Amino acid sequence: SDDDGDATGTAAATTAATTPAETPTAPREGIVEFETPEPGSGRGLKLGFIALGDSVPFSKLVTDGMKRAAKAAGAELVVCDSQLDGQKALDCAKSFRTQGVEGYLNFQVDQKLAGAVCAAGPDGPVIAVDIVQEPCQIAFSGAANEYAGFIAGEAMGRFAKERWNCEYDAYVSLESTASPDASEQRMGGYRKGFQSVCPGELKNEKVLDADRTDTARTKMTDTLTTLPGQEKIIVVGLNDDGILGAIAAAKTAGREGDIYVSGQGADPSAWCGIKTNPNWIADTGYFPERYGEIGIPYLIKAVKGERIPEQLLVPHELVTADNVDELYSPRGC
Amino acid sequence: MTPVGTTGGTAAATEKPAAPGARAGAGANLARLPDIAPLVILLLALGIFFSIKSEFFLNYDNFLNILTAAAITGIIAAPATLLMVAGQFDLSVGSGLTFCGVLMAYVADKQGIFAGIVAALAGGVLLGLVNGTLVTVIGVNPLITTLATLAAFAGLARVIADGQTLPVNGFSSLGTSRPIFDIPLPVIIFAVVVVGFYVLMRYTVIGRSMYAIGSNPVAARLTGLRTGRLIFAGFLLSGLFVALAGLINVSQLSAASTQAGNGLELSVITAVVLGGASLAGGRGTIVGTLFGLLVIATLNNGLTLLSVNSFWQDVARGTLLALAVSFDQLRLRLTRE
Amino acid sequence: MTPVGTTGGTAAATEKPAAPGARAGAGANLARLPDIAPLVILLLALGIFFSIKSEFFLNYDNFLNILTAAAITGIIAAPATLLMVAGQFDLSVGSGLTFCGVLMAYVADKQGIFAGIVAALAGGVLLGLVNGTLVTVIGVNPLITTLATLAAFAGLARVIADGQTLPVNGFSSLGTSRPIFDIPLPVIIFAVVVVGFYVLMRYTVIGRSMYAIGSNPVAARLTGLRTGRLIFAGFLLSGLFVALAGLINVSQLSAASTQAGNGLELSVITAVVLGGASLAGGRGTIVGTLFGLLVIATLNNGLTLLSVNSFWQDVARGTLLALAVSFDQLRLRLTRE
Amino acid sequence: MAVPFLLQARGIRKAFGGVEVLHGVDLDAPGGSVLALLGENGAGKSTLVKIVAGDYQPDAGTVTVGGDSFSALTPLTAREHGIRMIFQELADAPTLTVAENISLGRWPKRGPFVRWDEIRRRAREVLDQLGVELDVDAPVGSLPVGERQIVEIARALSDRARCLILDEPTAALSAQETERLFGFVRRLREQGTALIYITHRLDEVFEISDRVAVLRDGGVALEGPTADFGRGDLVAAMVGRDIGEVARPAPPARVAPEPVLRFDGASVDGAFDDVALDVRPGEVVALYGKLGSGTAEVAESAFGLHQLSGGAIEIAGRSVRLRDPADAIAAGVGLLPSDRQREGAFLIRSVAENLAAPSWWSMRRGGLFISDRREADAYGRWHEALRVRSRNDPAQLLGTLSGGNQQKVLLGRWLERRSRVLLLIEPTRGVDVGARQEIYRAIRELAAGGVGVLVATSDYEEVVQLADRAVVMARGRVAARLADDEITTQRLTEEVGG
Ligand SMILES: Nc1ncnc2c1ncn2[C@@H]1O[C@H](COP(=O)(O)OP(=O)(O)OP(=O)(O)O)[C@@H](O)[C@H]1O
Ligand SMILES: Nc1ncnc2c1ncn2[C@@H]1O[C@H](COP(=O)(O)OP(=O)(O)OP(=O)(O)O)[C@@H](O)[C@H]1O
Ligand SMILES: [Mg+2]
Ligand SMILES: [Mg+2]
Repeated sequence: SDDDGDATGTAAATTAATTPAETPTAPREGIVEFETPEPGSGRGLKLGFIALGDSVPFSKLVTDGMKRAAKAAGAELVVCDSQLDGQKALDCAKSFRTQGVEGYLNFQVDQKLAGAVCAAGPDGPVIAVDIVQEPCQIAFSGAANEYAGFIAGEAMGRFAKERWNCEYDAYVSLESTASPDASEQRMGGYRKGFQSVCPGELKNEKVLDADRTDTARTKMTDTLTTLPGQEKIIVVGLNDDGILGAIAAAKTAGREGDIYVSGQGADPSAWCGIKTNPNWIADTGYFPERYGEIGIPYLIKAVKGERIPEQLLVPHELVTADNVDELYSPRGC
Repeated sequence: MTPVGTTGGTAAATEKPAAPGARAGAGANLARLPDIAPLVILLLALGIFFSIKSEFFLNYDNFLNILTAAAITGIIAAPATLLMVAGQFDLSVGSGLTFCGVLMAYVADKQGIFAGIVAALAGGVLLGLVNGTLVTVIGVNPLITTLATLAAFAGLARVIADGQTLPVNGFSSLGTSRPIFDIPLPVIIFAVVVVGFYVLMRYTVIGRSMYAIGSNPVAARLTGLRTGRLIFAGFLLSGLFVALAGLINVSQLSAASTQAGNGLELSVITAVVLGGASLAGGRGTIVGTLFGLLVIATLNNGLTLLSVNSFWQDVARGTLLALAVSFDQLRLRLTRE
Repeated sequence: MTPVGTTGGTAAATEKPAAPGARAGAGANLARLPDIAPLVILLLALGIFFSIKSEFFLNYDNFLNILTAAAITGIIAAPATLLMVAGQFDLSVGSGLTFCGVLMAYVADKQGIFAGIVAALAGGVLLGLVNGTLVTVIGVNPLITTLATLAAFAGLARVIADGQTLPVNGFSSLGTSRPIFDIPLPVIIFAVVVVGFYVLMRYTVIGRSMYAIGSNPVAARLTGLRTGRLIFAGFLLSGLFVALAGLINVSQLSAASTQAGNGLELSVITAVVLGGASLAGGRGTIVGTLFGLLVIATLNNGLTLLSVNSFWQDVARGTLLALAVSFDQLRLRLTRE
Repeated sequence: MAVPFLLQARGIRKAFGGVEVLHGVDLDAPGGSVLALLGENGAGKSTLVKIVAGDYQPDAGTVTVGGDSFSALTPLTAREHGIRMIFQELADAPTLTVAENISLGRWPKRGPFVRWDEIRRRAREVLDQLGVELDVDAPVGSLPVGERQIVEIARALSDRARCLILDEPTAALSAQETERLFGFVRRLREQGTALIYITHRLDEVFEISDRVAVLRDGGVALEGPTADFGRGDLVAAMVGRDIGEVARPAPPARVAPEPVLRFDGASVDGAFDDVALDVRPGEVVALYGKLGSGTAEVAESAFGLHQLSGGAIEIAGRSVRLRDPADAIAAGVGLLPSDRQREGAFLIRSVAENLAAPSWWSMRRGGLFISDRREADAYGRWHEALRVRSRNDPAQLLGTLSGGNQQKVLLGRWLERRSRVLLLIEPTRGVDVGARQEIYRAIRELAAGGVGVLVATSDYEEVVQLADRAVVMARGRVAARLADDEITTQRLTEEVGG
């Protein structure tokens, strides 16, 4: 029971996939620290990066971070945008082979297409970014989806408990059919985290296919109509874009105070909301701009023949009004 | 003599400008009402169906939801109808909306909201100028022209925003205020635009001229209409209203996303063509487009209210669209015989 | 007496079939070569530019990469050219590709690869039947028809796959084998399709009939051509080749994704129109479409080799498209005077 | 052929939008003879023959072709039964070549392949027989209307028709081309083909037909051997009254001395050279010449459609540079183009809009507004004056009017615009005898009101009946200037050259 029309997939957005062995109870396993690559460590190496689709803000931040890190390391980085299209990712992999790329990071949209992309790409180590790239990945880097969802869900649960003693009216989950795996892990993490504080069935749960701002706005507008008079609506989303849309819908309906939101990513577009909107309870920081500080140094190591860990997960942080200024620099709020 | 083939009814013929005896155009007063009749019936049928199925459908708020959802597409669909009547297209509306929104956010961040608004409008004018120049001065096919600007302006928008969603604060009233009867401002703007274009197309020289150009561009030139200028103006209008829609979108979301206009061109064309405009030019009305928009918005709204799975929503939308138009065709066929 | 308006050159006229003095059609043997000349020049210019800029461009492997990237779009663009020549469109190709791929994967999982292939082809035929029936039997506008099937079949594909990407094992040779000279099979298939459609459109009664229908459907009907049937056949062909492309896509990726065909319709139309086909029908050649495809694929490939940021790629693509066609128009204008 | 071919229509009825056009018409066209089908504009001639050719389905009645009876033919069954038709309006495929158009729909083939060599050979053959030189590989759309019409004729002649219908085939042909066409018609008649020939030119009727049928008020008003009737009989049957003999107009009452339009050694490359010519307010000047002699281009260049390569054009005493028609119209010039449907008509728009189009900018009120009412008034004025046969509904689509009536509406648009200079190219092509007189009368009245009229025509009768002065052109140059009594059929034919 979910909905939507344009599963255009553009915002497989702050996407991600299976982070095996990630359980809320042992959340920090496999998590590594960001590190600025050692200057010169990549000199003479030709590395590749298949970008998810730079039209997605999250992906663009990752791409830029990768470029920065490669430059700092002195490595040549060939970037190829797969534009959220498996077929294009395949073309990227072929082109890497033609260009003699020695190892690459792969942020290709669909983990089930990984086999073909792996086969077409050059020999050499592959590190998956946010989306599993079996069978050729030697390591997975990026989001710990379930964990990321869990910490925000838990924060939302604490809020609901303190404010209403868990007597909320509805639980709206903005998900994505375009990237089902990431969606399931992240939103599943939310549920578990929330239920770890407010146990039992979720009340009046609504699942919307709304991974883009505009779809989320339309869907949320209609959904609010089906929740007349309710003032304690929890809205959680697999990315901040959806949350922005939900807020816009509530604002247009004059019900801004009725929804309490939490998203994933802590994108720049969300900073002001987190800081100033009292109904924006918590977000999870993904630090896409710093992905390169994990991916590039480890890829360099791998190309040079060193062994690297199989899990290179991002140190997510819970972002709230209290710490948003420390973590980021919101302007003009 | 009457161009041959009136009774033909092979579809091939229906798109040709010369195909005569095809359904009456907007000019024929009496013929107009029946033209949108099937859309009205469809809309009523949808209304009844959804009212029975969902307690939330028949409700002032929900009615406003439907109109709000249609507003942005609608504001762009109005000049698009005018262009299609003149035998032109504008596929660049989606990326134009994105571009103008981003421009607004970018400039507003540095120079303030007002400068941002001016920048967005200038961006729309720029888009219109580029399209208009390519089509009327250079003579490039409008489809190619606007496919090219579709790509170029989407790219430019992303370059400006560096691919990010840009927040815009303190500019929410255009998109979210409800000045009278609790009606959101975008809906009021939409209504004004529809009325404006109704008058423009129906009662002004410009509107008439557009129909004439679309129905026979050579003849239009030979009756002294400045076809180039008028089409140019059509593209300018389109750009301007794209900018307006972009501003509303930014205001509603308090942010400018580089994805904002994705796929909008298809929604616009769907509404316009569903409303009875012909790709070959010379036919189409703003009222038809309005009903096209309403049918689509009602369908989306109702299916969401019923919590229909989004996959089935696509199937339902496609099937209904096909059925509605088929029904219309069959009706025409019957009444003609 | 010369038709008036010949010298006019207001763009408005250029798209109308009846516009006198418009450029010579594909049918004119001599006029044909110059028609694609600007595309050929553009392709050469791109080739030279990229060869200088990237050491990897001028290279057999890279050449094959370009052709492989063009293959799937190309296999669909061939029947699309035929349809456009007959004055028709098929916008449902993208979701058709997705649908056929998913059908293949779904059936193959239960009944084996062979059954899967049959299912995909049947899916393509079904799509063609639905489009063909709506357009030729019911008489619905082809744009609306295929917009409707675009939505419906995308939805159906997602329903069947339950929104998931379905893996397909043991079916990679169609997409990845390289039978001779290391040329990937899809490229060979693409070449065969191009040659086949070249012959079909140039030398067969069916091909010439399509030109006649697109050029003037009324005249075509009056000379006794079975316009309905021929257009129906065109849609069927389109469906069939969509299925073939879908199979290749599945084979290349060893999986069927519900996003596989997104936006394909625009790529196809861009290539066909860039290749010189007219939306009004009656003009267009498969050779033109081939060069349209190659220009786009080369541009994408070269820009990626140069690691140009994808936003600037969009800008470059749009600008180049506009420049190329403008240049062509200006050239025509000059040679005419 | 044991039984001679016979095409027979019985009790044909046809209505459009509730108005019955044919009330049960009977028609016989036996093999080996030419039947001339006459009638006023809108009498239903084209409708009747389109039913025979399978383009329209009749509401009642049967068509019997060589023994097989049909309640409705399709284009395909009609074709299979040997019926060929040359339509009043061009029905060609403009983007295809001349050769392909001539074989359109029945290209010679080997298996599924068309035989290009054979297509070209066939085309050259028919064109040779017709005595015209055309590039068989040129796209038809690039040819002038007259040549396109010839291609249409070539198509109908290129395979053995048992019944050939010609709907005003000579409207766009020169005298010479018409002669050749008649040669063909006679040859086909000898070969046993049944021919139906529709025309508004009565001399053609007497020259070519064996039998004649006149349609009026939805029925056959007169039918019989051509030899039994005189010109007056036919006219009377068509219009219901005698319209008298063709006469020269009275000399204009009042001609201003200053020309309103003046060509001063004007040239357009490839069209005409060094043309000098005056049109004064109050007079009608004919520009007479064969098709291709440059007469149309001269008129068109005064409408901004061709840029002069030499000389000058003056309007009302001022030298003007006309970049496009809008300039010309603003200067007070109106033009009735030669190819009505392609260059003049908005077929899918209403008759009122068609009539008002050039006047919209001066009809507007309060800025840009315009009302249906004012358009309808304008239509009302000229509908009457020009005797347009239609439903008298301003909202009727132009495309549903008969060809001749469309022409009247398009002429009316310049009358409404009150142009000071009217350029009329073949103004009565396809117009019936009665209406032709109406149009001439209207033109004379306009002139009398102070308008300068230039008529470019290839119809010498038109010159005789209409013009105060005539300029004869041949091969792009002025060959002679005639005034008043010098304008006779004989002089015109002489001056224009063999
Ligand atoms: N056919 C047309 N198409 C587009 N714009 C036009 C057209 N005719 C006029 N205009 C514009 O309208 C304005 C005024 O037109 P126009 O010169 O016809 O006015 P006018 O002098 O009042 O007309 P008239 O002399 O016919 O009464 C001009 O600026 C011109 O650009
Ligand atoms: N498709 C149509 N729809 C409506 N009315 C039509 C249509 N075709 C013809 N008519 C009407 O039928 C009548 C007869 O038209 P038709 O074309 O047969 O006349 P015609 O005798 O050929 O005239 P002309 O000499 O001008 O060619 C006209 O009044 C015309 O308006
Ligand atoms: Mg007629
Ligand atoms: Mg004026």
